[in-house]
Amino acid sequence: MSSDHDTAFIDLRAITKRYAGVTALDSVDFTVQPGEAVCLAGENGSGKSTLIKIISGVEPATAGTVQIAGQEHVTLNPRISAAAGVMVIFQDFSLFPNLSVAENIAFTTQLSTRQRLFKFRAVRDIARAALDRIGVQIDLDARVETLPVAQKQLVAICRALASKAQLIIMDEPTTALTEKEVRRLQGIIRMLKEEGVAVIFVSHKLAEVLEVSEKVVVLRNGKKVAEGPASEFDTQSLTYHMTGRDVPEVPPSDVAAGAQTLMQVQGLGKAGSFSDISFDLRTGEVLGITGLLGCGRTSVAKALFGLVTPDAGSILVDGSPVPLGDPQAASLARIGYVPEDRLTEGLFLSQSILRNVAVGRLDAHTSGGFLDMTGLAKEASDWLRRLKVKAPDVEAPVQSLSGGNQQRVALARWLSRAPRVLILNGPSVGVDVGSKADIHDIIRELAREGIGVIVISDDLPELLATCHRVLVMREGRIIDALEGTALTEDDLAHRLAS
Amino acid sequence: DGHSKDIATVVKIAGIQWFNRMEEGVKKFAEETGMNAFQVGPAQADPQQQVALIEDMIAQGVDALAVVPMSPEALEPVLGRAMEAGITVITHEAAAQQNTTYDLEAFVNEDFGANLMEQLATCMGGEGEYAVFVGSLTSQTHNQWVDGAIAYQEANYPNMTLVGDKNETFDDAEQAYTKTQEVLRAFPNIKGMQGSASTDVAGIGRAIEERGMEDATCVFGTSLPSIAGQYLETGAVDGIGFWDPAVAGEAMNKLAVMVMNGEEVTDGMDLGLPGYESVSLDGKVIYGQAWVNVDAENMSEYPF
Amino acid sequence: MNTSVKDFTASPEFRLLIIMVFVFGLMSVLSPDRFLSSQNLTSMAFQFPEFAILALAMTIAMMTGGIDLSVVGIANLSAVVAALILTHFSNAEMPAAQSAIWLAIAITAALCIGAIAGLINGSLVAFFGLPPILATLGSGLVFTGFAIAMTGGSAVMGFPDTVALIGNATLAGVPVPLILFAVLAFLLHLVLTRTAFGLRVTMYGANPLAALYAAIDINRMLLKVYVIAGMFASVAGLIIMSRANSAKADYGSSYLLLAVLIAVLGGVNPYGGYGRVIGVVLAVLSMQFLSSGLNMLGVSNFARELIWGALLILVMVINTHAVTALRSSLKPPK
Amino acid sequence: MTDWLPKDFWTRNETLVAGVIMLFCFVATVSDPRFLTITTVSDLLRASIVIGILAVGAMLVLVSGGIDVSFTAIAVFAMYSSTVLSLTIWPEIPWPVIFVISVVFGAALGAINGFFIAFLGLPTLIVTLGTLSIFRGFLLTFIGSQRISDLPPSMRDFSRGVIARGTTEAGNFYSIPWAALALLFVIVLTWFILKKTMLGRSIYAIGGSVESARRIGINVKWTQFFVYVYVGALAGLAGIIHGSVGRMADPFSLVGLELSVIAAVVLGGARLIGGYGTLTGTMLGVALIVIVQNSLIVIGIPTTWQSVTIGILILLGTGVPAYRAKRAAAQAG
Ligand SMILES: Nc1ncnc2c1ncn2[C@@H]1O[C@H](COP(=O)(O)OP(=O)(O)OP(=O)(O)O)[C@@H](O)[C@H]1O
Ligand SMILES: Nc1ncnc2c1ncn2[C@@H]1O[C@H](COP(=O)(O)OP(=O)(O)OP(=O)(O)O)[C@@H](O)[C@H]1O
Ligand SMILES: O[C@@H]1[C@H](O)[C@H](O)CO[C@@H]1O
Ligand SMILES: [Mg+2]
Ligand SMILES: [Mg+2]
Repeated sequence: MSSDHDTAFIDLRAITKRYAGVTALDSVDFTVQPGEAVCLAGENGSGKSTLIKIISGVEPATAGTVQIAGQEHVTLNPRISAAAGVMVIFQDFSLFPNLSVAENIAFTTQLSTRQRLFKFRAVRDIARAALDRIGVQIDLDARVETLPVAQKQLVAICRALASKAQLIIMDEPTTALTEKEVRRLQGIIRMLKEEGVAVIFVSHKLAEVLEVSEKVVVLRNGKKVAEGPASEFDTQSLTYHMTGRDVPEVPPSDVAAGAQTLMQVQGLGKAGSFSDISFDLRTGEVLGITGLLGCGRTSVAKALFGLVTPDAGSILVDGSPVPLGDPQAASLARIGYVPEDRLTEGLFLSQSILRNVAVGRLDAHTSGGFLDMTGLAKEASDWLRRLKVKAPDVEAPVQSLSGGNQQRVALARWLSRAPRVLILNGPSVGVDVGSKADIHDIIRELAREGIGVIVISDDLPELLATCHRVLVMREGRIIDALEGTALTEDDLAHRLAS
Repeated sequence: DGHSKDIATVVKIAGIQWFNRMEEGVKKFAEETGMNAFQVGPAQADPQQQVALIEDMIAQGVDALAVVPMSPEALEPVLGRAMEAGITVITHEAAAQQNTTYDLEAFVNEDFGANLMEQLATCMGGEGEYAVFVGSLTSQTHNQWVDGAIAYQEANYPNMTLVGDKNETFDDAEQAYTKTQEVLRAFPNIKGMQGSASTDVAGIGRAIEERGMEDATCVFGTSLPSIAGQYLETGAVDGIGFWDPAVAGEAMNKLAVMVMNGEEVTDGMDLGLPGYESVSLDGKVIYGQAWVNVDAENMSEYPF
Repeated sequence: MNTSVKDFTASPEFRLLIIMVFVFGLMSVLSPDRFLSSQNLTSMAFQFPEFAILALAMTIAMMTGGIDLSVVGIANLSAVVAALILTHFSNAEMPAAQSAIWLAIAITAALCIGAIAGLINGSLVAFFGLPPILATLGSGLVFTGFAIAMTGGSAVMGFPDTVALIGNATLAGVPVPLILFAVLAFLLHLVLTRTAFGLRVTMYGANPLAALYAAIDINRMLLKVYVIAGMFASVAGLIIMSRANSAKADYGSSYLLLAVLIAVLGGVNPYGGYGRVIGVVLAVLSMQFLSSGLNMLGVSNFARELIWGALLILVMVINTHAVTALRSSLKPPK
Repeated sequence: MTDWLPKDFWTRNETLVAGVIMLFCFVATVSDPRFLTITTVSDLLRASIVIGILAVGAMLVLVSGGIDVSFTAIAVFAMYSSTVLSLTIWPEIPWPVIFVISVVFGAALGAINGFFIAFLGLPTLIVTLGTLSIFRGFLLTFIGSQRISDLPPSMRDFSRGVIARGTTEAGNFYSIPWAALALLFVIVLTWFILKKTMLGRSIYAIGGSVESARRIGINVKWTQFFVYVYVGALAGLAGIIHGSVGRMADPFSLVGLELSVIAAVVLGGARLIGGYGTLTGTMLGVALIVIVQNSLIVIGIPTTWQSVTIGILILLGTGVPAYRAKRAAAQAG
């Protein structure tokens, strides 16, 4: 134990962080050795990001001491922390969309050397060196906004490398990545470790976490509840520590034999994005769509809901065609869509929980031009209750809820419209393990009620836990349809990667 | 102070020398009589802002208003409301005003316009193109001057031609400057310009100086030495005419008190102020009789 | 139990109410005989509706996270069109009934101009994707420009006497402009709080992307928003026209920023998603009491401008600090 | 073949605006050959100086992700109060001293904006809307509301001072005032700050993403503060030039111009969301507005259509890229 502290690059002791009313961290000890990969696990709101903010100097601790590279820091700010070699890759990468790749990579370095003048040549050299180090090629002059997600992440990593990081912290780096990119990332992490760079890795995806980490630290409600070598943990024990209970997943029961065809998608295509997409969906069926980043699955989902206008093909619900490229028409045909990004696409964060649900049912509760406010509120509350949304006050802004509860609110909005087809894009992205299982329960329950559900996800266990059938996409086409016994994790992974 | 009255002088626009000079007259009146006489004006020469100001004065409960309307017609409703509220209204430069107790004019306006034209024509040698400027197409005196001038030119100087419409400047030297540039672009052979608002010749003069056309052009108009002096010096402006706004301001206030005291205004009476020693009365309109013409030679005699 | 009362006392509107009462009280104490005189009270009631209605127009645009910088342009264009109709087709000698018909036609034309202008703004924002601030800045110049082109930049005047009634008459002792304002404010309040459209406007303002994903017909909603703003602006234009007994392309130019200022002071979030008509009304009244009171005290108009600006920033400081306090008492967004 | 052109050359606002300017000049020259003379150029240059300096400031604020509507009030405040100060304490004051005073006043007022925005974190539009009223109200209430035309003589000297003046053989008169050098100076200085200093790059970075900037340790508050102080100083300079050249300290002038200046900047490609904006674009935007304001009459459009024309240009200039972006977004799905 004491030797841990002697050699540690990061040494936090008895860190407590209180926000008005919330104790985000409660006397947490935390060490990271040079070259060590530490996995920080925990449910939503358990304090992971807060811990990172304290290490990186974004927020001060309420109590406790912070030592970086053997030096105690009473006051810390991002600049000091960076100078000491701590680099954070935030979930959103925190890049500058309007600046070039070179500038994005070299900016931090330039800042830390306290340059007053901006040396164009030096900046390019630094950036090129960083890119070379992980062996990727990206146009140095390209504006970052024009890059695809995976490349943005590489730029963020290069930025950390360029500023001679001793510790790279990645806050949920994989939520936007698919299996293949995750593997590449794991490769980079291994390389960094070899070079003596430590890594802290925050993730909800348990399997990938265990694969690269030496040490696992589990937080729950701001307290450290478990710590040990990664080899001593498996998915199940991690889940247990994170939630304080075991969360078993049951696979879905079969689709009823007499189930009718609900939705027919025929030859749907859009130049540059997807083509020749055809499938049927039966009542009570859960259909998965998976594929690598940029394979077109989100575009297809959006097309089904009218957010993207296809150039070819047709969509029929109950045999009648749905006008393409028109979300109102889609929703009239009782297609619902719960988008991937809750915070920007799914919810009205500053608005009340109630309104977030009610907004789907305004017309139904309008008479004589005016809204029946009580009817609207009653219906929305009913749905919140049915989906077990834990909210002290339905008039509170939805941003006050945890991730899992937020996702339920988004679901409630569509369920209150009694959809026939419900499209769920990444239904459990950024949701903690406990809520995730609940959401999977809800999906199975919906199917039993006869709704046709489409789940878009690259979380293979999730697909297995919810889907009757899974379509695999690559380069805008459906390349496989797996069903029944063919539907195993290994098989899916194989099809995806091949 | 039972007999002290609140008298608001509401002018077209605040802060230009013309009305600053008028304010001196108002203040002098206040000092000499002990009345609460003061002057206000909007930031821009804009009938609507003037309406709002008069509304403020009604709300304050003033006893009398002395108004120099930007556009008399626009003020009719609000002046009507003022009179209904028992406020005495005196106007200036608005002979056609309906809702007024008396209107005061410094002189017969058409004659003043002709006088400016006579000087302009002489300077231009009786020939060439000229343009005219007014503060607003709805400012009554400005139109009377310009119309008077044009009529005089047509009758006496057939070789002169008016080019373009009346240029509106809203008593703003900057706008006069812009309008002059337009005139210079559209009519490169222009030789003469006549301004009406006191700020007109300042804007014209600046444009003329920038183009180095001081000697090639003749510029006359209503203004004050304090406004036009620097351009009279260089010859960018050749001559101005005016009546003393301070005296006009004082005269309006004096009239207002007379009316409130129930004194009668009669034809030929002496208001006791220079230029208004023997006014003539035509209906509700009172005329004085004096203007001065000023050029680079004699401008120092009028230190305002 | 009393959450709604508590909510109200914590709301920006409550602070405004306090400010308004305070200003009213202060002015009544400082100049009791004048400020509370009936002359002043009616005068105030005549004065504020024109810009207050523009502030209402601004409010609805701001609720969507937009802004309408063209309201004054629309007001003037509408007024100029109405004025041209009136001066061309009716005259003082005309029988009253006939001139009333022309007045009705002129008013209708003005409202149509407002609606069309709003439709143009809405289309620029909805279909062409222009940021509202630029769309309405540009269109405002165009509307003003048309008014200039139609009039040569001069004031149009020479109306039948009936025109003066809109802005200068009273109905049962209440000034007509005040009645118009009250009606429009109440309508807007109903629309924003009690209709599906109003709720959508708020939700869209809170998060436009989420509104798209919630299958809200955004384009139609935006068109309606700007049409309403445009028509409100026309009403304001007609009142201005009547009170100035003339119409001109650049009347009320000082009202534009004033309208924005009042809306923001009234608690409307300029980034959208929050705003209540009651707040705007309180802001208008505070402004008017303040400005009349200062007028009574003989303070120059320019000082009022100073005080308005200071008030705006003060309220913002208070509101944002309230917001941070509120935020830390809740679980924050990720 | 066109490798030396930036990749997005043909889709940039700068290109569009330059194209419109050339088209305008072409049409104008065809309708009136006198248009393309040094007289016109010197007229236009003169008309661009004050707007140009103000526009550089407005651009900088847009780049930093804010918006400033108070700079006209700052300009007129700095100009008027420095003039009044000079007239009361030292009427024989040399003009460079008045200029410095005005710039310092401007910077001080800018610092007030900066304080509320950078340190109290208030929204820029609201703050500057408020300070627009405050600065102007304070000026008119406490400093003066009279238009002063008997300026300190040195200001008159400045306005009469020319770098070049003369008549070409063809008989075209031209004069290039000293003030043109001020615009040049502002452009060069701003170019240096934006392109060659970390401070300048930080302004772009903040405009691109404040949160990211904060996270990598850019001193966001001081950078923002600097922006408003600098813009205030530019406004002070523009104001005093406006006063000198216009031969009048008019406390009512300039205010009301702010939105047109911002429009010119946006025409030149700066974006309201921050992070984008170039000096070239800004100058082109200013040139376009100034040309339209001054030369519409030459191509046979009456000046009463000026507003309509500028309005349409703004709608096109901002609408075309906006529409293109919207289409691109729809394409990408
Ligand atoms: N700025 C803040 N103000 C108040 N409370 C906060 C703040 N930031 C975090 N919290 C609270 O602190 C607790 C820990 O939050 P934190 O963001 O560290 O969780 P997390 O483990 O990163 O969750 P997630 O997996 O959702 O990212 C939560 O209850 C959160 O609501
Ligand atoms: N074949 C392709 N060629 C070029 N661009 C493509 C192709 N397929 C998809 N894209 C582009 O890649 C981006 C991502 O596409 P899309 O959202 O459909 O992928 P996705 O795999 O569903 O994404 P996610 O992993 O976020 O769910 C889009 O901008 C899309 O236009
Ligand atoms: O317009 C005003 C006066 O009314 C007068 O006509 C002289 O010029 C001023 O500017
Ligand atoms: Mg987190
Ligand atoms: Mg001359």
